Amino acid sequence: MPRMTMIEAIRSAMDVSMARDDNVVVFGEDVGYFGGVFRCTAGLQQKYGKTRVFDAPISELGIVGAAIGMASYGLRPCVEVQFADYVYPAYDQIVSEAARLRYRSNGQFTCPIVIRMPTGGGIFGGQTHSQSPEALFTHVSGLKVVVPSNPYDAKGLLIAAIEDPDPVIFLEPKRLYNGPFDGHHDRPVTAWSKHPLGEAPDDHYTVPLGKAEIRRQGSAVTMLAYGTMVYVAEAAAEEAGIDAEIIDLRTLLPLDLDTITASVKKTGRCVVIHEATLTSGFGAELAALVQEHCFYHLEAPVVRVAGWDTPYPHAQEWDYFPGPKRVGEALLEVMEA
Amino acid sequence: MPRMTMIEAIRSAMDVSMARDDNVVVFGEDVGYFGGVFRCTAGLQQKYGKTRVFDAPISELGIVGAAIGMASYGLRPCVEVQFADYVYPAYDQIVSEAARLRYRSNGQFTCPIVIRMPTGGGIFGGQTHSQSPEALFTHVSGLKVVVPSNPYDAKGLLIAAIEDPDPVIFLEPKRLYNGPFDGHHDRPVTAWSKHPLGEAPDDHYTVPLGKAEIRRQGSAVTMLAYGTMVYVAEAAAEEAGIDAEIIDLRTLLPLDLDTITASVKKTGRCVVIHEATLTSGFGAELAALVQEHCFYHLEAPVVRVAGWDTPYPHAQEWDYFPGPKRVGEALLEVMEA
Amino acid sequence: MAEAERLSLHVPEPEVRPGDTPDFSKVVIPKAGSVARPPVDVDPKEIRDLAYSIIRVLNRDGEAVGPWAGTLTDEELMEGLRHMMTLRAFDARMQTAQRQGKTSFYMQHMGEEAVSCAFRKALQDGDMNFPTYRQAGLLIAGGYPMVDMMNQIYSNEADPLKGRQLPIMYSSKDHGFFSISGNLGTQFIQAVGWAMASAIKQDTKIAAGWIGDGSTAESDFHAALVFASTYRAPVVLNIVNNQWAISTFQGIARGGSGTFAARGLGFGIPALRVDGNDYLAVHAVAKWAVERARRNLGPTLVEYVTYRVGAHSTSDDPSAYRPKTESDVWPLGDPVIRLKNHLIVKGLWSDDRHKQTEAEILDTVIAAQKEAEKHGTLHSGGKPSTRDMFEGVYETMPPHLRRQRQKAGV
Amino acid sequence: MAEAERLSLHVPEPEVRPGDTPDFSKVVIPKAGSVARPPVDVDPKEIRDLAYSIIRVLNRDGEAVGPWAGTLTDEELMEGLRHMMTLRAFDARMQTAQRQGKTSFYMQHMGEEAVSCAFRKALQDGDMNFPTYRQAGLLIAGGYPMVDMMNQIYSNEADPLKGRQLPIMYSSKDHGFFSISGNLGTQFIQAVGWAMASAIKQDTKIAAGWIGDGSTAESDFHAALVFASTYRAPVVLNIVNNQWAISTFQGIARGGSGTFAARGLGFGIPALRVDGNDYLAVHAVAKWAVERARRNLGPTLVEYVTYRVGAHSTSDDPSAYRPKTESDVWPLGDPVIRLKNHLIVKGLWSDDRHKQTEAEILDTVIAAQKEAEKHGTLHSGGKPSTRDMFEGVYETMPPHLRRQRQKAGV
Ligand SMILES: Cc1ncc(C[n+]2csc(CCOP(=O)(O)OP(=O)(O)O)c2C)c(N)n1
Ligand SMILES: Cc1ncc(C[n+]2csc(CCOP(=O)(O)OP(=O)(O)O)c2C)c(N)n1
Ligand SMILES: [Mg+2]
Ligand SMILES: [Mg+2]
Repeated sequence: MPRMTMIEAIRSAMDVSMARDDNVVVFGEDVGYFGGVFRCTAGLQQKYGKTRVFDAPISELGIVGAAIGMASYGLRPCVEVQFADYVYPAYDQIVSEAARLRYRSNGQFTCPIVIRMPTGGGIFGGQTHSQSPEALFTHVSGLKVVVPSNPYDAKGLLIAAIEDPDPVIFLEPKRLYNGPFDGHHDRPVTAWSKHPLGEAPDDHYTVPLGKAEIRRQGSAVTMLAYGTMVYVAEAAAEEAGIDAEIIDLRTLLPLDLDTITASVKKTGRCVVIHEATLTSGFGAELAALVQEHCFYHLEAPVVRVAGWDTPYPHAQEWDYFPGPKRVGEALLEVMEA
Repeated sequence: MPRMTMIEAIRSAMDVSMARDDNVVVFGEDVGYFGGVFRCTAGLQQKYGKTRVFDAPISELGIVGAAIGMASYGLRPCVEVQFADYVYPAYDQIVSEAARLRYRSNGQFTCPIVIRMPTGGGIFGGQTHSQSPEALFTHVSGLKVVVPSNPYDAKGLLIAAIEDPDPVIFLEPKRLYNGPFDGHHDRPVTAWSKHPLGEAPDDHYTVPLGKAEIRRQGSAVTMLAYGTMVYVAEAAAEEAGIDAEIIDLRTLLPLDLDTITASVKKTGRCVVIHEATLTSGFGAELAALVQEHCFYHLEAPVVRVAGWDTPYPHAQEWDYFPGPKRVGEALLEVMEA
Repeated sequence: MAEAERLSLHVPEPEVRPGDTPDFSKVVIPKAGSVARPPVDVDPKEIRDLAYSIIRVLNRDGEAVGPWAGTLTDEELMEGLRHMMTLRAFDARMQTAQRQGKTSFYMQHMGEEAVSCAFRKALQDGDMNFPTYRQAGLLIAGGYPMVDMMNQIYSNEADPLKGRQLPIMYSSKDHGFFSISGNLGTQFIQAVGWAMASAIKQDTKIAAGWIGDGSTAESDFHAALVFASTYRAPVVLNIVNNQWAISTFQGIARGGSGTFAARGLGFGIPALRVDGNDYLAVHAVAKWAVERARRNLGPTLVEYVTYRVGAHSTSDDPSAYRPKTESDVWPLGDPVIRLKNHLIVKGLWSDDRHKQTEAEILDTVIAAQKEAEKHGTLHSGGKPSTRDMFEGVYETMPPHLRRQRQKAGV
Repeated sequence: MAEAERLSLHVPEPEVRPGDTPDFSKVVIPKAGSVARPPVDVDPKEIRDLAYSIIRVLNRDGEAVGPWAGTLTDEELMEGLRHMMTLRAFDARMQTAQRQGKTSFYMQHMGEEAVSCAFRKALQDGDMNFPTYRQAGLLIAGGYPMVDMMNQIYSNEADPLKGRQLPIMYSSKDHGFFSISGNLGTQFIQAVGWAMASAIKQDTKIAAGWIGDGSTAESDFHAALVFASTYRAPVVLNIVNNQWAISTFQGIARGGSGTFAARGLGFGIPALRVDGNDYLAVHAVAKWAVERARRNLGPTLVEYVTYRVGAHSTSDDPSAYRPKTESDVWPLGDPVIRLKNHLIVKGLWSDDRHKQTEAEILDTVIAAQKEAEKHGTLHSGGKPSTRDMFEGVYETMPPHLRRQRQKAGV
């Protein structure tokens, strides 16, 4: 199988989708001629022409609003917001319009759009290039929310998202674009070319939305993670020498609750990990669900490890980032409880 | 003590604040000459002049953005968003600007603004006059989030919010404006003039942000609620004949965790109630915190009763609304667990 | 620093308030027929003045005059009158139904009937409107059954939207009527997106966006103009300036620009103002703009100058913020009476015939209402089900919603 | 339906791309001195043409000509040159520092130095700028210590913003420089709000908003124009049109309007375009707009026509999307060279003196840099503390953050 970085996998997903379906269009800031600031759309305009792949004005509201109109016409827009930190101007269009269109029109109009955006920190991007706003979307009925953690999934999930009949928020952990990252920022990073999940077929396949994946089987504790945190979880478990079961959620909404509860009922312990700010983060929903569904199996409280409740700082990036050390401490905490 | 509806209490809070501090200004859609669609600002323009109380263009972004600029100059704007359902166009200004200004400028510029908005359902307002978006703000570090449940608190909390040095989201449960509402929509409602909490001093006082209030002492189960749901909780507990302790959170961020944990450690059981959609609602944070801090005292899983994960429907309002029946079932569920 | 050199805040105020004598003498109304009609492929630069004038066809004597006259046949004119009368009758019945508690909420069109009724006749089937809540004329003139509108208003068991949406927030794809959002402005950029899609697919259909004077302040308005201008989207962007936004007069949204149409100038988009109470003028301008879009010449911005005669909605009482008799002195008159007079002048109509038609229409509306009420009203009779509440959030119901539906016992 | 009648999407493209010969022959540049200077209390309607022209003072021969000339003394001109040279030297050093890993990110001003340096000199102390990331000239010309700028860029222990904010996102209230947001556009409406506050308090201070050509598409731009127009806020709204928004040419944001200044016309806001590479013209126009604001005559929209010579940021390589030599043929030349030549023509300056000044400035910048590096750079030396990360989210740290800080062990 061909090897791909996550960027190449995402590009390939759009390429495959555009080749199969004339209705797929791609636009966003700098995505046309230049191919996107992270190069995710490089070459697509040349291949599919500038009426299917084009630069948009710097208006996230306009990009999403226009995409909604296009989707209601019958297209399948896959648009890019340059950084997840810049999605807020489009928030009203997403929450009040895209998410509710099918419902309020009783299915007369639908909104099969994908909104791609780089998410997460770890690149010294400061407060405006590091945010993880997933929980601001998981509260919105009518949306789906996807966070891939590797090239194979990224491609398969993105194709599934483009083919999905409903709006999908597709968050791409930018720290993973070129290789898995375990949170040890002071150590060299492996490239995707050296990683088993850096392989993906060139052609069409999907990874279904709504299905988690067990990345590591284990019996001592269940670790729930997604995106970059999957690798941090792996590193923390290994370093702590704990036989953790690591679940990569992949889709946050709708959530694969069965896989989660089966695991926690087995292990009796659970650590939830995300980069976003702790309070009202998606970890809150996970902890609430786990204690509700696995209460009688739990031997310790569900512990959350997350970004602190501050804006994402620049200089203190690695103090903020919930790296293997903090995750490891949480593992010990639940194991000792 | 004078009797006030919640509308009068809110108006009085602004009146008292404007009289004490020249820097308090009030604006929003229809709030000037007309005094607001819910009449919360009626009479203020006449009293304080149209440069301190005025109508704004229909741009929630503009209202909040201008308020931020004014606050950075030194004013204390208290602005109205006509319905919480319409706050999203201002979401970027709130999240990216108001919430982070103090932090990113290291205190050179601050943002003492209050954004008032009617919230919640129960008035057949359909999907655009019924929403409870509090969880979209509790995830944002730098904001405070307040939801009063009665005239006395509304006035004291609003004065405290206006005097607070940081941005406050002030959500006014519109179903409570004229009287407490216990969720029995088919029964007559009492007016505030007949309710003990419908009394409030005419002059200045504050109810501190960040402090919950125990509305009913009890030993069997702790019910966490805010806004309209406080009365639903009371009705449900009474009808189920359960000796519940009912906590009115009043401020969601920062949260009064001490009061909550003390209660749950005492009762060993907890039901969390809100009108907003369940998934990633503020109840998730509450459940996560309670199980984390009271794990060894809990005799049953924390149960959440909330709006379903659909947009707020029109005809099915009372199927959607988490009324005393659903809350009562949850009480039995935790009691029997 | 001397007082004279101190700043002060300017807060615009309407000329009159309750208690004052209504006065529109400052509103400049050009004579009917006096504004030139440029070719549709005109360079927008050449017609900037149209953003500051008012295109009018019907004069005081009820004659159609000038270069914008003549876009409608006699039959079409009579049909137009019937549409406006129907909308007015419909409004009156539904307003009453709301007062009777048969629905939660209603919004009427009184005084603005010409705008949506005439515009619809300039479109073709397949074109798509992105309306606000005050363009039900698009449905009436587009042949959407009144009984379906009522079922939606009543949120009854036959409600095409299953009780999910507020009354009057209609949706009918087949009638070129996009689902109304309760959020102001959002649909304006969506109209542009729809039009871009039509252009991307090299289709022949065009879109129309709708927005109120007050709502032009919303961000979506700007996004719509930016995208429409950049991609030359085949869209007609309509601003219905009915002078009021709930209690707020148009000066608050308009600021110092003189007109709303002028907003288009900064985007190189042709901008026209038209007498919104003149069925013929509305149709002529709509036809011009639609033709521009259809010929791939790009977007047009149209401001309809009209007046909201009624309350904003059933929750509003305008006597609190404007003189009660203000609508009586509105200089552009009443659209129904003006078209009626024109037909009389043309010898096509009479007072008797008008009364008779009024009665016929009322019968039809009442018949539709009876039919609708068989299916229930908001608080009595047939209702959409609780299951309907859980359906349609997604195409396929995800597990968590299925669990919730079970919990709800449905 | 015939092909000819089918729609198609128009997607604007720049005239040239990498590999093509750069060509600005279509850019119309009026002669220096040719644009009239209206009184500041002119009726905005009278000067709509200024939105389509370019106000210029320095001609090809380095002379200051026309009605906009003469707003600066010889000393001020020499000071202006020094400011621009300082900003350029500062940029070069910091760009290199970023390449050396001393910071994460940098953005330079090359080619645009006149805009912010000259504008600052039209303001008074106490006025407030709401800048983007490409107006550091406001700080340099406003006397903010370079070493503080560097400390911020290095996120070191002396960083006035405690390492919390990205490099170059300065903030200095005392220097009339509002905290830069990384989010485009947001500050434009805030500037209007600040100005409204000044008017509400009957103060004498005015505000200036700043935005890039590309960012005018954002919603906040619209909100700013609406509010400024309605409340006649004492604010100068500046659009820096440097032709590019990262890889996107200005035609994508501008659409069919011809100029960005034209956006003001639909709001009745006077809109001026000015040669952004002409220090004298920038100062003259800024002074005019500032005086309007100060005299309570309301907002002015100014478009600075300039060119982004460098990359967008240290993360960007423009050779991927525009001809490498495009900046060489930019018809408005280089602001530093143009002012230098003017001073030489005036007999105030010489090539030698220029070189000498350049060397002096470099010394000063290097000295500041050494001083700053004593306090550390991003990855070595002194750092803001982890405690600093937890402080300042609120005025008083709430309990949950205190718990988190304890958990972090600081
Ligand atoms: C985003 C948003 N903000 C506020 C409102 C509340 N609201 C409903 S109608 C209205 C006035 C609209 O005025 P205008 O655009 O002139 O339309 P008109 O009602 O006059 O037809 C307001 C403020 C809303 N529905 N959506
Ligand atoms: C809301 C938002 N969207 C996108 C970005 C990413 N971004 C940073 S700079 C830039 C281009 C801005 O261009 P322009 O406004 O012309 O300013 P210039 O860089 O040319 O000075 C973009 C798209 C952002 N910072 N904020
Ligand atoms: Mg209106
Ligand atoms: Mg630019």
